[in-house]
Amino acid sequence: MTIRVLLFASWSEALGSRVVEVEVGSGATAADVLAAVESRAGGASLARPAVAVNQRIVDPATPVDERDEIALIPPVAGG
Amino acid sequence: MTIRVLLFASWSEALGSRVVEVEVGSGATAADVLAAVESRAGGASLARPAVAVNQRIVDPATPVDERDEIALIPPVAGG
Amino acid sequence: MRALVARTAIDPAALLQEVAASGNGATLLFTGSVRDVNDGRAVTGIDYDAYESMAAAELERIVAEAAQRFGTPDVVAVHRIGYVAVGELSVAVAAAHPRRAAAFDAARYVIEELKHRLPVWKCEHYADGERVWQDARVAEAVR
Amino acid sequence: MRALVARTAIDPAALLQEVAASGNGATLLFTGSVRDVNDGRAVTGIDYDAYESMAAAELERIVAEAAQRFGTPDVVAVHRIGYVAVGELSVAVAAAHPRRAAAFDAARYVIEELKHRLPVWKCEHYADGERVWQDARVAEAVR
Repeated sequence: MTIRVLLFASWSEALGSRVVEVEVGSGATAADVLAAVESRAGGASLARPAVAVNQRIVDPATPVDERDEIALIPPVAGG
Repeated sequence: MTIRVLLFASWSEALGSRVVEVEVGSGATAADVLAAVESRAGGASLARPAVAVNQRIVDPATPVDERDEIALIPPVAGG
Repeated sequence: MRALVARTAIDPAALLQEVAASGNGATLLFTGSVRDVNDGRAVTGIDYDAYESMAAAELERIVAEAAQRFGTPDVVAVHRIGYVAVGELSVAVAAAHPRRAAAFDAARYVIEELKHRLPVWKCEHYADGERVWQDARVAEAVR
Repeated sequence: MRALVARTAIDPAALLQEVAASGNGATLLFTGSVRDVNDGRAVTGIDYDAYESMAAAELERIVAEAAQRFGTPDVVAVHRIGYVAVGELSVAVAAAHPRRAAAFDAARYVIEELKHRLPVWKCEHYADGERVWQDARVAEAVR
């Protein structure tokens, strides 16, 4: 299935886009989606992000669906 | 000697003045000054004040002089 | 660094400007105002009496201590005296620092110290027309 | 109670007004601004990226938690995103309460939580023309 992934900060810059689409098998997890996006980033020096599904950070083992809103969340620093 | 004593808050109100003069013997202490002012206050319900000499709170045993600036400092509550 | 005991209204925006500096990432403003109710009684205002010269000197000492202890010159405090109506500011403290923890701590230090050290006294005025010196209430309480 | 993630300048006076209530004796305002130097480098501004919809929802949760935990509805927080020049405000929190300890604690809670939980990221712009995403610097640091 095709998963749209929202990107921010250094991840967005490294991939030159605010959103990428990756192909993963059915039953894929948040970790699988992250691995698929990482393979696109080449050797860029990027902090390992968490994955948010529908605006909540999830465990990497959480299954994902094409209808989910999925985003990579690098280490945050507001303020 | 004659000591001028500055009064504030309920003490000022009870004695009807911002300042009183009391007579004390030479060698009198802060405690003696306080006792002299208290005798003027009658039975008014007043919190026991500290005594400031030249704008610093002093020990009751501190000797006072007519040239000192002496004040009764009731329990404070700024803010 | 500035400390003031004044009879005029407090302008918090002016205090914020006063502590601004391009190296300060964090700014704290505390304001205290007269509440409409205290211990269950409807309050209309508070008359603040003060030993003005000593209060001004003590507030300066407190501000200087905060500046020294928390490492910033950008600390100001103003205490109003005289009659202050409900909702009006009686006290304001501003502190700025490169880091937020120190800005919080500096402002907190100033307000806690001034509550305990400033020779300032409150006479609460109530909606029913009565007024009570708060220093005398302490006397009642400890009897 | 209000939380906002916005691209427009922050007005601290408006926040103070928003938390004012006649029962609140204590009001706290925290503002964070872009410092001119960070880790020894001259900074000209910070570009804040955000996952806007999630950041807005998370900031609302944080404000609601503070209101509940410290017992006051009078808590507001605004985080600016986009480019913020040196000296401009990036974040502001106001909290008011009958008592000062709770006002301090509520404001502190909101700022600490948002620093750790808001999906917001900084790209520092330096005087020498370089710019660095701070989330990537974390990556360098943990290698």
